[in-house]
Amino acid sequence: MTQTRNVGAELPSQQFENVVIRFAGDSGDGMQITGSQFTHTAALLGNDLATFPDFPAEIRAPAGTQPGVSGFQVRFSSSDIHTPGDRPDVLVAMNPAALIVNIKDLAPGGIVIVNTGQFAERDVAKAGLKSNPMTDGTLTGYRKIEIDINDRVKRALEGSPLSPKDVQRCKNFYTLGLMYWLYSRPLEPTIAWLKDKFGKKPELADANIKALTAGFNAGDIQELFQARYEVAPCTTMLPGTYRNITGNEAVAIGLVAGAELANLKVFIGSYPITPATSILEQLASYKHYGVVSFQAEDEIAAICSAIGGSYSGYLGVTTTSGPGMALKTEAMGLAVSLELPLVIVDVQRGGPSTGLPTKTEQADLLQAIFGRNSEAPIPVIAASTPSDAFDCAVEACRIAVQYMTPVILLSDGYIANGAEPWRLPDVDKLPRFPAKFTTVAPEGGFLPYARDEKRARPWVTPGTPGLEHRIGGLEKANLTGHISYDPENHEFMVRMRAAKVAGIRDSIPTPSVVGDKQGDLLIVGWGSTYGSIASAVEIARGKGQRVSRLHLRHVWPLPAGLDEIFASYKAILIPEMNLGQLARVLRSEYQRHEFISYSKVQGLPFKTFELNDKIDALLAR
Amino acid sequence: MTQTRNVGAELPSQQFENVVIRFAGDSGDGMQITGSQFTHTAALLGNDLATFPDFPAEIRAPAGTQPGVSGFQVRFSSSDIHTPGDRPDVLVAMNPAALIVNIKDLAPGGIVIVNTGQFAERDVAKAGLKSNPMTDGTLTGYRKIEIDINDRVKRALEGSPLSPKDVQRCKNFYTLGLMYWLYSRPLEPTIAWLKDKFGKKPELADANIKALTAGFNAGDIQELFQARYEVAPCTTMLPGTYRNITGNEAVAIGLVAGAELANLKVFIGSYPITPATSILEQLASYKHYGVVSFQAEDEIAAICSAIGGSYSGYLGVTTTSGPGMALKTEAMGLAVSLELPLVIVDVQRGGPSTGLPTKTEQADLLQAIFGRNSEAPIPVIAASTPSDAFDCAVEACRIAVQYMTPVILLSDGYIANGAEPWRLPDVDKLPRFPAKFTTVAPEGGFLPYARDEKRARPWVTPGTPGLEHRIGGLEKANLTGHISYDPENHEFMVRMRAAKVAGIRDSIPTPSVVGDKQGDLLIVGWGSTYGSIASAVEIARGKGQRVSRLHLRHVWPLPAGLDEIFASYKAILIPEMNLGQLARVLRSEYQRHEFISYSKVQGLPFKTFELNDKIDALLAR
Amino acid sequence: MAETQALTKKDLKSDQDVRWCPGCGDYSILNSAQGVLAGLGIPRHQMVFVSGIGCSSRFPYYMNTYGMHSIHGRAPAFATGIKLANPELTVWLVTGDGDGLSIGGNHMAHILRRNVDVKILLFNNEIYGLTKGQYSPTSRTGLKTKTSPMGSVDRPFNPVSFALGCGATFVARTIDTHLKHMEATLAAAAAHKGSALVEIYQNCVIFNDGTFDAIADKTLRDDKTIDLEPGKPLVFGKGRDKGLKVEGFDVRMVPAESADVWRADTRSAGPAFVMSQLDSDPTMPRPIGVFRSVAAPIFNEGVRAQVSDAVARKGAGKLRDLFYTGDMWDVR
Amino acid sequence: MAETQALTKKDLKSDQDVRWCPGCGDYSILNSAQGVLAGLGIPRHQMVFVSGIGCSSRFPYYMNTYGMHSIHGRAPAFATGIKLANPELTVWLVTGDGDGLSIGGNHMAHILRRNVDVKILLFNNEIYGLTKGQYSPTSRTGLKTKTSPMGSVDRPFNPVSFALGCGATFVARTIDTHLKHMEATLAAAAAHKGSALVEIYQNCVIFNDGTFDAIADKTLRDDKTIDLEPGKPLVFGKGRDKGLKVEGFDVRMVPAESADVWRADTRSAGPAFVMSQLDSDPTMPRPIGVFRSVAAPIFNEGVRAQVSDAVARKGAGKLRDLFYTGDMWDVR
Ligand SMILES: Cc1ncc(C[n+]2csc(CCOP(=O)(O)OP(=O)(O)O)c2C)c(N)n1
Ligand SMILES: Cc1ncc(C[n+]2csc(CCOP(=O)(O)OP(=O)(O)O)c2C)c(N)n1
Ligand code: SF4
Ligand code: SF4
Ligand SMILES: [Mg+2]
Ligand SMILES: [Mg+2]
Repeated sequence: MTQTRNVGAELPSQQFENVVIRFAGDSGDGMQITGSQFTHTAALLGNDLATFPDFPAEIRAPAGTQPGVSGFQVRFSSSDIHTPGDRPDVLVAMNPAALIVNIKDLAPGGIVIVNTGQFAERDVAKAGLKSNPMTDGTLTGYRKIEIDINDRVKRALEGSPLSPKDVQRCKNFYTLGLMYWLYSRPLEPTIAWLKDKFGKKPELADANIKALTAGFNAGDIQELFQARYEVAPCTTMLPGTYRNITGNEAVAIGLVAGAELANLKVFIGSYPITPATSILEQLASYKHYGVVSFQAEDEIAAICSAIGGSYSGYLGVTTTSGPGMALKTEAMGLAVSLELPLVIVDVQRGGPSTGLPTKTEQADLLQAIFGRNSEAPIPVIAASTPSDAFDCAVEACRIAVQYMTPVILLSDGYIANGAEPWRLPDVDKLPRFPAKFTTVAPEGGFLPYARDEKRARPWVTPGTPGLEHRIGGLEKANLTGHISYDPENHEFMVRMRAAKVAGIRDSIPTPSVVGDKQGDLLIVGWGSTYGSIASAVEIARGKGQRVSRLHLRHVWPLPAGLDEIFASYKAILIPEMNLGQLARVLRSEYQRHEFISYSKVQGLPFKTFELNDKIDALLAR
Repeated sequence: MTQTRNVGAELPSQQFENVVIRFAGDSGDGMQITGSQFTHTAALLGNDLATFPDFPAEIRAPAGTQPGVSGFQVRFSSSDIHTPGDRPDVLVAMNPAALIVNIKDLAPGGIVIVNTGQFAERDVAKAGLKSNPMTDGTLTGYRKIEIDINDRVKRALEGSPLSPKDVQRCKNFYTLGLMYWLYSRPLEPTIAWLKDKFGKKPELADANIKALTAGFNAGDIQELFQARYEVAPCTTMLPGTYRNITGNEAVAIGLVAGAELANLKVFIGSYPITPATSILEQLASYKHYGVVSFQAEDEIAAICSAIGGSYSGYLGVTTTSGPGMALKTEAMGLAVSLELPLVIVDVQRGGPSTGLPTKTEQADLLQAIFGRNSEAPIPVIAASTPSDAFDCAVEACRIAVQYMTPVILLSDGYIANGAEPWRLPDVDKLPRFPAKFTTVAPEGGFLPYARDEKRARPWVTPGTPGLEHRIGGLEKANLTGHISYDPENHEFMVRMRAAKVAGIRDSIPTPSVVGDKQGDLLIVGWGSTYGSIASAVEIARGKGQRVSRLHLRHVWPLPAGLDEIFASYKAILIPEMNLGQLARVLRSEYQRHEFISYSKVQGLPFKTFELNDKIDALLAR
Repeated sequence: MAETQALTKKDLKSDQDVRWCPGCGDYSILNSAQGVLAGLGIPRHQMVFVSGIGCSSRFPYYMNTYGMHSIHGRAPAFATGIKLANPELTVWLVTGDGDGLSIGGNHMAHILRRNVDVKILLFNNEIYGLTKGQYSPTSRTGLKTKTSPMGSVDRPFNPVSFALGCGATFVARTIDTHLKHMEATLAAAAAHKGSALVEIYQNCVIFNDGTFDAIADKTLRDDKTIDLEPGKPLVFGKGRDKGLKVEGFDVRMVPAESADVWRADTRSAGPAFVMSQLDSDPTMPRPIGVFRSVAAPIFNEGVRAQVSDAVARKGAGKLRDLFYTGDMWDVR
Repeated sequence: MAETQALTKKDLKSDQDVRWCPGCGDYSILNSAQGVLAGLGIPRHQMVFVSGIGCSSRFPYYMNTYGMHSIHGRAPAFATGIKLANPELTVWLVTGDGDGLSIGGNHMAHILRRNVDVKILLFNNEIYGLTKGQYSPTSRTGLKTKTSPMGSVDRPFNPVSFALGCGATFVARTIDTHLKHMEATLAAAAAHKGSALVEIYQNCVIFNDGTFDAIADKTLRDDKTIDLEPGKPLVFGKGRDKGLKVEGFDVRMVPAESADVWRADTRSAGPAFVMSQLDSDPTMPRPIGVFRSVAAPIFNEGVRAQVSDAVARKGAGKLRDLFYTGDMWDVR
């Protein structure tokens, strides 16, 4: 029974512009795979998409409990979209815990598909509930579809060589098959994926394919639906070849690409930490790209080894999240003093301290810009979406190499784990910025702290004959780099380092405004608020509101031209997932403008409607 | 020959309001002792005073070289003074290196006393000089007094049981004696000190006393002077008992006092680092005050142990400087999350990185306020003078205990090593702020994250029966303190922590303005720029300029009332030994005012004249 | 309100749900620790559990005592502060191979060197559990994980050798599935005065399942391990027929009758170290039990004694004396 | 420009003035190192000296090679990065007892564990020199310093035991004033493939003068030390008449004729550790020389081999393949 049947052909087919589905189940239920397979198929069909995986707390909680719930939200669309959607239209709930944790997010009138096979009294109790949400009114106002998926999978896989436990593991593919039917999607991509994935265990591939097909073919369930749905391909996507990419993948690939564009190889020194770990993991698998990866004993050793790697002529990279970032502070100061290239990736998460390790936040901005002892300027750039993280990683490499400086690249948990289609770049069209190693002393002698037109000092790696010299963290005499305690030299060097970083501004464009060049409101964003802001501004403009937006990639130094742009709007709104950190920076830099800060610090991205409400309120002032 | 004679009695006696002397010699020459003895005697005579020791690089450089020069500047005065003086009136130079390093600072027409016994060709060469500064014009424009101190000491101590090397070690006391004569000071205090210090080695005490007296009595030298000088006691000093105190001593004493005022004992976990080390050293000697001191393996262990100490009911304290501060970043975040009292002392030094370890700077301000991952608010206060460091340490303890929060106390190298007279407080008049330990569950049950009117949570130490509970760095549910990943709770807690720290403002006074309540210029300072600003404003006002000043002790949160004050001046000037860090904070907080930043980043305090020049320029605009 | 009755295991269970993966070795350790602690005659409020970050480091939440879940690798420093400030407390520290030997290796080394009176449980699962399966400093060379796709090239630490190298005064090893042995070992640690490190072989069912099976499996462990019991002969095997004997610099397998008697309290930590090095010899049984247990000055006692001495000698410091000292002068 | 002629000591002196205190033991170490390095046949530009912070850590400035004076305690991490990125370089690391065993103890432990091919000189003066005299993790219990006015209550690390506990493949000890021995020891370290730790007893004339006199004094050292020379009998004394022999778990003093032959390359690090523990026995000579020297896989080689293997097996990665992979689709 791995053939699809044309069940429900009699049902009317409804067109939707976009749909949001959330798969929710126990950590062991495979919801992340279900979600990503659905995403993958939608991508192949040409939908635009955005996803939002929501992991449970780090430890696998006991099965069936609320802390053990794992969710994956996917939005697929026939038009351009920027967020995974404020509220799911469809919720798939594999057990009571999944239902109760997620139901409050479901759009009014939305469909909730419930696996009744997991709703025994015991299951309700495990979820910590007093009453069964199926019957206690929890689902009032929603369209409830009840299916005993446990039983159906069992029956679909009767005679399978798998153990009953393993049979039950196929539940997620049954569910996926059902959703494929509902949204008129083909099974082939997932079947191909299963065959590939379980190449060495064909009985597992078989079972999952059977479950998938059974879900697709389950005529009796489908009677419960009043229609099948279709979401046409997105026609506004730029032509090109696409693949889905998460932010962490994009950073990893971007770093390899950035290094190659500089004629370098990546040296990554890192220490695992949620949600940054997979960048290290991915780079560790790129050894054939010449990547040298080093899992250090801690974050301090990680960054120090990366500085050592740069000193030896690699592009040193270190990746981490907030608490690890804190630990790297001292070594960043040394990198500033040594003036060597270095890319520091901070995938922000909820804090302070250990905080909410699996949740997103944007609250490391001030730390990134100002959080070091003494005057230790470091440029900071921030990725706004998963695919943008690729461009930002390349840009970080460019700045690091051209300016001989550490660079901080900010991402966050939302970007790291979220996926979106990435239009693959044409390798030959990427800008190159080859590293210039000094290998012979120039006329007049070699000076380790001489500077080029970008104020960058020469990069000389050990092993270069005749240019032996010593560098360190004590203040250096201008040009010679010898230790110097001279007061005027110190001031000169402090200002030189500041000027070098400020000078990066000359190499970055003024960000463009989306919307009118003047108006009632400008929304200024940075980082992963991008999607919510873009959606909200589209909606606002659709309503005729004179709202524009501008998104900052370079948060330090800030690009030129902002002051003039800001002057063209009656009000400026800064939504941030922190208590107003960019707003603070902008206030101090552009004192003549008022910046209205709008904060949300919940470990979650802004909902589009939240921003639209704010916009409405501001314009009504 | 240990009797003073009335040599030079025939010379006229000139009165000076204040005098600045700089003793300079090789590291081994004992200039720090000479300077502090002179200071001590001046204090006993009732002069106001200020000192500025200037150490060489950390390692003892080879004798006679420029990097080995050690200096001690003392200013003593019959009127209120705030700085050790821009330029010495008298320079004592024990060798060519000391002469060349310091001569450029000497006031035009100033006296330079040179130990010719150390000016052989060899000595000149050791100092890295091509020609002898005694004869090559270096001293043109100064009054040069030549004395072969080496020889004079040798002769004065003829027959002493000391080795010739040890005899030469008495040179500094010979020099001191001479200066005592010149400024009409008594020898007794120093003789008493020597007797005490060398109690177990009377031959050393004897020799030094002989040298001291010989210097005082050396009639032939004294003929070289045209007058003796007198600096009358300072009459404007508040009545009371005084002693000299350095900033680091004041912090150590202040912490013990602050703890006692809270009915606590100090637990200090620290790791040595210049220029903070002596706070740990001093506290280690206060064991009879119940101080538990722990020299940890590094700065991280230091702060963590201090947090542990607070958890167990001590007042946890950790002391460090820039690079060590950087290392403590992660643990500070935990302290914010745990909401336990903790005092973190950062004695700032030149940076970035290892930088200029023995020089001063004010560039850790932004790090202190903003340099942590996520929203981790910590109040910051800054000492402005050595004696003010005492009050600030007490205030830091008050805030930590009353608000259950880590507090950062900023000092710097200039305050740490500089000394000034400290008017001893009346113990009974010091404000008390007893810590409240919760020992029984209140009505309704114990809630570790309930709050009092200051938003402080209860302090319960392990060992309290019945209140067992767990705390940690993961986000906590309001009230119960259990782990919580709930989005709204997170936002609530983030805002609660911010509100708690912002609320400290309610317990601090609006700083008072010195000068007119409105005018052309307000100078706003923080930290060790105090003395220079106070002097400059006095001078400016003396010239009739409408300049006032305001000094911030609480730099975060900022006190109430500033906005109104700022509005009363045509311009606001912020002098800082950094690139404008307070100015940045003020700009973002008080957007409607213009703040003119004036930076000096040379590892040295502002000279008064530099500020006056700046004031003149601004008022001339 | 002080608890006077003896505690039961249940008294030590907190109200929080235990959230380790089903089958995780951490459960049995928690259970054993609760049992052993209940029997110590110490009231709950005098106990503090301190941990870093990792699956294992969630431990304090499950103990109905005082507890601090601190930051990654730093638990020894917190524990030191806690114990110095209140030496009356019974302080236990829970850590993992990553927390305690990777990022926290230095603090571990120093707490052992100083001999702070803290009991340390090192859950060694040879993997980073909480971050989902990267190799750790105790992972075997060649282990393939997400960060070592071609196999780890790191040489692992031997935690027992490491602790001995730091001068630890009590070092033991036990196995999560060997309940009786674990309880005896934890009890011995609890009885020790000074730092006590117990390495616990702990199975991570998710990311490193079965890594200790070859020695810890119930059917094998009698033959594959040797229990170091101070004062008892070095005998092992199902039939307790085999023994170990030290000859020159070598340890040899001998009939049980010829086995040496184990001593864990020699001046030199050499014997314990020699035993710990058997780990790398596949022909030898893996030593578990008490490698070392020796009396030495206790850090917290030394520190507090100086405070008391100073008070005794100088009198309890008065604030006035703190201010009014040295060279003073009066201005009127 | 490559230097083809043999180097002289002078070639290795940089143009910077050496700024240690007159009489500091660091001078002779610098001198010996320059001598040994000059003789290695390695061109200057292939040498890198890395250090942390401390008096000792100023070392790189005085070497006319490449050098990095990094931050306190972290030199092993920098050195690891340098060596991994360019395995051709000869990397030496200079550290102190504070830099290398206090703040930097963990990095020290891990570089030794991994066996990164870096030569490490640990200047042990049992004090923090640069910060002007506080006790260090190797200071003897009871030492009075500014931070331990009543005497330190810390138990000191034994750096050799520590290194052995970390699994170090080469561990040796020498003395600043024993020039011949120092040069031989540094040469042995240089010849070792993998991490080599040399503890050097170094006199700090200012803050801890004479701390090693009782064993290092020229008139005493023949009787108070024993030189561990691999392959040679464990003999010592002015008349080379005394020897050491291992019996069971004990080491005994015996006539030279009965002395054991020293082996530093046994499978187990036990023998080396046993020797290191003699330090705490005042009746025994203090071992210097080579405690351990054993071949083991070298970390940097392992890491680089995986890179080469990956390239060999998959072909050198092309950017296009990095992008165009996995599930792609076209939009037209
Ligand atoms: C400063 C910091 N770095 C990294 C992490 C991420 N992290 C959490 S636990 C852990 C390792 C856990 O391994 P282990 O100590 O062996 O504990 P287990 O989970 O295996 O019990 C890491 C790397 C963190 N929380 N904090
Ligand atoms: C992060 C940091 N903490 C502290 C210091 C201060 N510090 C510099 S060197 C040193 C200890 C030096 O001792 P050691 O390593 O034994 O070197 P020695 O001076 O004795 O050669 C300390 C504590 C620093 N520079 N950086
Ligand atoms: S991941 Fe491993 S160590 Fe962590 S709870 Fe699960 S089984 Fe236990
Ligand atoms: S302080 Fe000690 S270690 Fe440092 S240079 Fe001077 S003598 Fe050498
Ligand atoms: Mg582990
Ligand atoms: Mg030292």
